[in-house]
Amino acid sequence: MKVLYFAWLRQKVGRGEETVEAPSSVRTVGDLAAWLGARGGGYADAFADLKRLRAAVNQEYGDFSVAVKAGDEVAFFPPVTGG
Amino acid sequence: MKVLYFAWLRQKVGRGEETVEAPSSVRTVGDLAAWLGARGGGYADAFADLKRLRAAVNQEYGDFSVAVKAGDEVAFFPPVTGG
Amino acid sequence: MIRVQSEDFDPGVEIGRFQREDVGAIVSFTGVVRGESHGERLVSMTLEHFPGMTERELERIAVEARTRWSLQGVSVVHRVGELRPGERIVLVVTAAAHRQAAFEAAEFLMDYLKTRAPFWKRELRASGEYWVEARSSDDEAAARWSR
Amino acid sequence: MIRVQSEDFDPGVEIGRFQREDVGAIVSFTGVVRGESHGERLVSMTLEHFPGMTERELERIAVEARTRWSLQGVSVVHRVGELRPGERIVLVVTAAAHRQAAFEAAEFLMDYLKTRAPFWKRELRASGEYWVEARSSDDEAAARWSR
Repeated sequence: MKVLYFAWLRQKVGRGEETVEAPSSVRTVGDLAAWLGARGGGYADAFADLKRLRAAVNQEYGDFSVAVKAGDEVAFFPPVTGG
Repeated sequence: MKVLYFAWLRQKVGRGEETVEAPSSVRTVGDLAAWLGARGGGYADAFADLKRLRAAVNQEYGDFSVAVKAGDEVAFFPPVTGG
Repeated sequence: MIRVQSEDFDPGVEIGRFQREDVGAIVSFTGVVRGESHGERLVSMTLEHFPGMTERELERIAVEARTRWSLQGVSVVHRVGELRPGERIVLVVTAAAHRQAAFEAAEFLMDYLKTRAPFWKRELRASGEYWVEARSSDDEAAARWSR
Repeated sequence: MIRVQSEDFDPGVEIGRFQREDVGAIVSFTGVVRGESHGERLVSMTLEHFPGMTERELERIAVEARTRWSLQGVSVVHRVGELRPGERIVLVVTAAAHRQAAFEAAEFLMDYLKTRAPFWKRELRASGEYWVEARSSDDEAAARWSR
């Protein structure tokens, strides 16, 4: 699946997007966040506090219990601050 | 004193302003309205229903109990409809 | 800045006056003459006012807004004379550090202007000339600010 | 009309699009970059967004406003990229037959935009770079519309 990072998550992870092959145990947004955080380094830093993060699956906001599957586009970002 | 008329009052009275010498019995805006209405014709028509009128003395809104004296400028008009 | 004039005005220019680094939020209200009234075609609308008192009342309304909200600027422009459907009739612009003050003050200014500023509208419709009647909904809108 | 762009916009032009005979009231909100943040001089502000999702969310917010109020038009323009103090950042314009709908819809659009549209602000201040934190007051402002 495709993973996107915005704002300080993008800076910590060091990239804006990537394609990942998640194991079959990654069934939700929360599973994906935990799996990415386990990579350590910038990922561990970016995903250290999930309460500070928001997510969107295929450009729809979703909480961390939302299911993800191969082919989905999952975005992680901090709470929005436009306007 | 100077009397001003606006909107349909002006049309009914037939003029926008005039200087009047009111008798000493005219002590309030209401007295003045009654005295003007007693002139008959367009004045009677303009002052027929005081509930439909508003007044200002020296460019300050005032109800019909407000005192008037020689030298004052008294305006009569319908409720405002700007904006 | 308060202006009563027969000439048209440019909302963009008036908004632009407040575009400064200490202003975060600018709200404008532009009133336009509608082409229909009481189910009839409106030919034109003529605005009469009370010169002198109009400006005083508008100034007073603007001062009242500035005492109620923290504002960086207030503009009110109101046209008088004969206007056609689609023409601009009134403009209120408020500038503040934050959006809530700018929004609330603009609504307040319009509500108070409608019930306090000595303007009178006469409509020329297909069936004749009519003075516009004051609306109780405008009084109610203004009354909510004194709660 | 929804636009996300790096170029500046002209509030007067956007307001002018809605100046029609069926529109009585046009409300605009213009957001401007302020020159101070957290007591420090702001050097610049950079806006990042989520291309595609941003437009979808803004469209959704506009549709929601049109279902809640009787509107003749809605425009939202939001800039992205690097902006300096005093520059315009966001514009919302609403057009309606009557002023209350136009005012309320414009406030609603701003409140929802602040909490739903995927934009992120990074400030360059004298002491360094900072991502702007979401404000609970914005969440509260948005929440009042679901009461």
